[in-house]
Amino acid sequence: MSSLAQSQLRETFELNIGPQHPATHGVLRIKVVMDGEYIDRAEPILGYIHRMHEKMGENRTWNQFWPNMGRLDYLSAIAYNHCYAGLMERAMGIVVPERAEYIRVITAELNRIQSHLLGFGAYIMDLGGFTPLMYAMDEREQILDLLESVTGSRLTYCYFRFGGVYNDIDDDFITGTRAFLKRFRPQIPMYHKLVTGNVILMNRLIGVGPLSAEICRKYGATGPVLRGSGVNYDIRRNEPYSVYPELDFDIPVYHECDSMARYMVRMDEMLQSCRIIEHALNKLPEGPVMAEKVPKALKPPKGDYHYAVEAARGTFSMRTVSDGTNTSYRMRLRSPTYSNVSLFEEASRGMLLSDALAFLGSLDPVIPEMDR
Amino acid sequence: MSGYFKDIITGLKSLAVGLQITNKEFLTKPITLQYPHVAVKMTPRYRGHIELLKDPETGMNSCICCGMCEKGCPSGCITVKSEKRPGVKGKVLTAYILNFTTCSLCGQCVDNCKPGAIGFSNEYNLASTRREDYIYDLLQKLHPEGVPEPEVDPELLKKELEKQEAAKKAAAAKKEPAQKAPAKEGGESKAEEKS
Amino acid sequence: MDRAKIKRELEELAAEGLPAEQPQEEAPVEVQAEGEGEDKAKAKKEEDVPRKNGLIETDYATRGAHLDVQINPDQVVRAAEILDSEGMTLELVTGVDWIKEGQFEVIYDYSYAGGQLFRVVVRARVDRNNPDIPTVCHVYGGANWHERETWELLGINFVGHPQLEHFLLPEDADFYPLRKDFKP
Amino acid sequence: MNELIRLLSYMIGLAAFLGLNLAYLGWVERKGAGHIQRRTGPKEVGPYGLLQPLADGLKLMSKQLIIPANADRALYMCAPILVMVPAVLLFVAIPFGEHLVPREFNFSLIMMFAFASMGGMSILIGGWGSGNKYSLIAATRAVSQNVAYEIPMLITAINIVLITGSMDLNEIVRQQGGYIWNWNVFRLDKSLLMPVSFLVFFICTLAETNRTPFDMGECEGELIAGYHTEYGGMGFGLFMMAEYANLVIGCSLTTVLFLGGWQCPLGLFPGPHWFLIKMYFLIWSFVWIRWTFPRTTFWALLNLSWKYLIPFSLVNLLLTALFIKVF
Repeated sequence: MSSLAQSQLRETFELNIGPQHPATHGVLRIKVVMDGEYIDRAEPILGYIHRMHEKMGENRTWNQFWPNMGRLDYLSAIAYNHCYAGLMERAMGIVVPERAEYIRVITAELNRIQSHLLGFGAYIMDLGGFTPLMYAMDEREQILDLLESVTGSRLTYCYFRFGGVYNDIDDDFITGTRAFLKRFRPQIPMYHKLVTGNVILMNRLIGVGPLSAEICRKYGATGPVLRGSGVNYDIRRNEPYSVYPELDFDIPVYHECDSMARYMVRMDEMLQSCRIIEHALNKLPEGPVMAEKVPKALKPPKGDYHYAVEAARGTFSMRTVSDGTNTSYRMRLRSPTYSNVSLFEEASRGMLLSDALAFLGSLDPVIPEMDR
Repeated sequence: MSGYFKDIITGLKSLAVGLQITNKEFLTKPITLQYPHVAVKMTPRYRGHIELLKDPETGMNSCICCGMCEKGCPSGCITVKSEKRPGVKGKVLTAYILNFTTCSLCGQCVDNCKPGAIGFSNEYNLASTRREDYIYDLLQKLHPEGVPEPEVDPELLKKELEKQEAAKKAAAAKKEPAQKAPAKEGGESKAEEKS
Repeated sequence: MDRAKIKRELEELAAEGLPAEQPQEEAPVEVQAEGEGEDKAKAKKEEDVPRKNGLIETDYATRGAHLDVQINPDQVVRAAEILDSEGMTLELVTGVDWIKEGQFEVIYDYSYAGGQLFRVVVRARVDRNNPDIPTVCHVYGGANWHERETWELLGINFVGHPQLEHFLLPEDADFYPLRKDFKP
Repeated sequence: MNELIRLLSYMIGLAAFLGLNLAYLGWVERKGAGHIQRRTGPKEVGPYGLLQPLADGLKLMSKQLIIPANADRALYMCAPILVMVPAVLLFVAIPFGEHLVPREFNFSLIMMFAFASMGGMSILIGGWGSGNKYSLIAATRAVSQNVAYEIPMLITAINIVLITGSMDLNEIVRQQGGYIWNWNVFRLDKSLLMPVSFLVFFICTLAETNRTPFDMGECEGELIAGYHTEYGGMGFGLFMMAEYANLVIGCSLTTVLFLGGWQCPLGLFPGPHWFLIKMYFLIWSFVWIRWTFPRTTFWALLNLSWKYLIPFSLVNLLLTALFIKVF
């Protein structure tokens, strides 16, 4: 903290960042007490698009809850699909055919690239550079087209089913994905040249928003935020699900703990996702894409179940309490940015306004997922 | 001090690299599609709103009016109206109303449909300023020129009529102890039919 | 992180919280989910009476957690301290309304980010009419928002929480939507 | 009488030049941004979207003027007008060609700087008068930025005065006649650091006109739209137009001081066309820079000024003085 902010002779004022603000990517409101250009206290206020998905889970049958999974984190909906499918398969003991698992992984990783691309573009736009967003959007459109051709929707996917996926992928999708990977790989060095290497951006990101591994642990931060703080934690490796153990990829970890590290983790993850997709496409087995004998009306045995996946922003986990009927007794959705943003209040104390917004952008919040 | 000049030089170099890239992009052709003039072809799996499918053999829908789509819908946006017609096997669909304002395109109805009577349409130009425009009768959409009458099976019709009469007679027989006259009438009609 | 140590300490903690008059009957139960018969017996037992305090080793493959501890509400802070000292992360806090038994269950999910796969569930039951439970905010800063949300949606009062204010719901909300007797 | 006709024709000519520039620089910027970003930019209104500025202007003029309840009415209303005044006034001294100068006088360089500072004041008035915290923060940022960048700019201008021995802009251009190495930017015989000096002046112009990467006044990622957050309709339009007017003036001044104004690089056919070519090239580079770089922070901006620009310009001034004294 600067001596200016610490001085006794200070006059503070309140500034409302949001709910409608270009830097908050949605309807997040941050009540900031400012001391000149320094932040004295910043309190995020949520709930502007709270939809009570958890109550919906109690009132709908297990199958009817599917469309909700696409509407939490609209940017990485497939990972959320994956979590719900995994949760119920764990509860019901359904064995998923291998081909379906590979398709799940391929689509989920495409979705992750897409999410990181938008995160990258929107982050740079927060910092005032508009052009990288458009380049990222260009690549992202390719992914959306691919996913649309297999899932039928562009954003709020409802593609997975208990025991498999809705429909099989075809050769067009496979060749299209390979062509995309070939096209996309050289783009990342271009982004690094245009954006990461830029001296202006480096000044804005390096050393801004330091987050120690300890504060991440205390606040339950996960995903690129945690990996940018030097902790090698990724559900795909640490708590392997689906066919991730059979695929080659590395977990990018940076030890700088600043906004640049978090940004770099996302950039590197895109390349790793490319690797996963390529490997999965090579290993893609033949076979059915739906498990046989999945009951239409699911009634998982009594008890509570937990399942976690690595979504684009961190650990997404679901805990459900079943009472043996066809609806859940209690459905709890643990969304990653909820925990990631909860440390903003503590970490942003004494920061400059522009740094704080750069820091907030590096947490990559998606508001519907926080508010649920 | 050496760091000072190094910073300047690397900084300026990084800026020049960025300018080079944008210049290159400036000289390449734009990739945007001019939407109202050019439109993308939708993929076959695109999920528009649901639609009733035409059975290629009969030219009719194959809905059996079981109401599974209605039950399975998370947001309750489907209403299936059906009635029993004389001489037609099963129920006849009279209206299939989809309230698209609440539909979330999840596909549960399509999953649940045993006869495969519904599927996703490829329509995406659905903008409108009025809410009522989103309440579709899918049966009307399937047959815009007018819903054809289902074929009447004469044998079935005959059987049904017989059944009806039998039921009437049974009902009349029940009432017999109270009123005798109607029973007589019933008896007469039966005799007529037999002759 | 030392799995055995965590297990031992949590077991002791759960045993501590048992009422003194019936020590034999309610000794810490340790059921390993192996056979189907055992599971069924357990399920039946659970159906009849609410679960007693104690530690259960659950099967990760079917439940998604390794240890499942039920303790008294006043012990959750100690449990959090034990798990904190071993480097565990508090992943979420949530509550369940068991309206038939007249109780709320508060669930704490702990995970470990250091490499090993280890998930611990800590649960505590509070009276539905008087739902007070101490906060773990000062141990885990991240519990702040989770507890606030649980208070808001279920009405469980986290004693000592710095800021129990409306968060997701509108500021004038006087209902608890996740309670089972909530009628919109 | 002759003088009156001359004045009138200059007024009309300047107004036309200015109006055309203000309208079509917006178009150039949008089109340029579009092509840089793999898009096409405006294309629907008229051929190549050429009627777009007209449509924009009509839309802005037809909008309702809303004065916020918190605003200081008088200041709020006069700020957009005040910001336009110096922008238009400064064209008086710019030599478009050897004989195409609205008003040639001895201290035109000083006059340029004097009136340019008025822009900062009107931004402050607008930001303060809006009664909005974002506007106020942005206004204070913009003013301190303007002040910080005027120092290296003035010092660099003194260089030119030392080299040419005149404060008359037209005289400065005249002295850069002949071949390209006579332009001030390449006058290595007067000071070895002249190209650096040009760069310093260029960066200062970028900062003075409040453009990305130095648009602290309106950094929309942080402060919504900065000092013109509360302005709508033509109030906003005037701020917008003043930005482009300042852009034209900044580029004209850079052209005059460093790039030889209306002089031809080869010494052939000097005239206004050379001035326009050079000026528009500079303007294009501004657009290019804007759509390539992210925004700096306010502190990095002041650091740049005090740690890099001012020392360099001071060293350059000393060097020039030394060269002039020795050779």
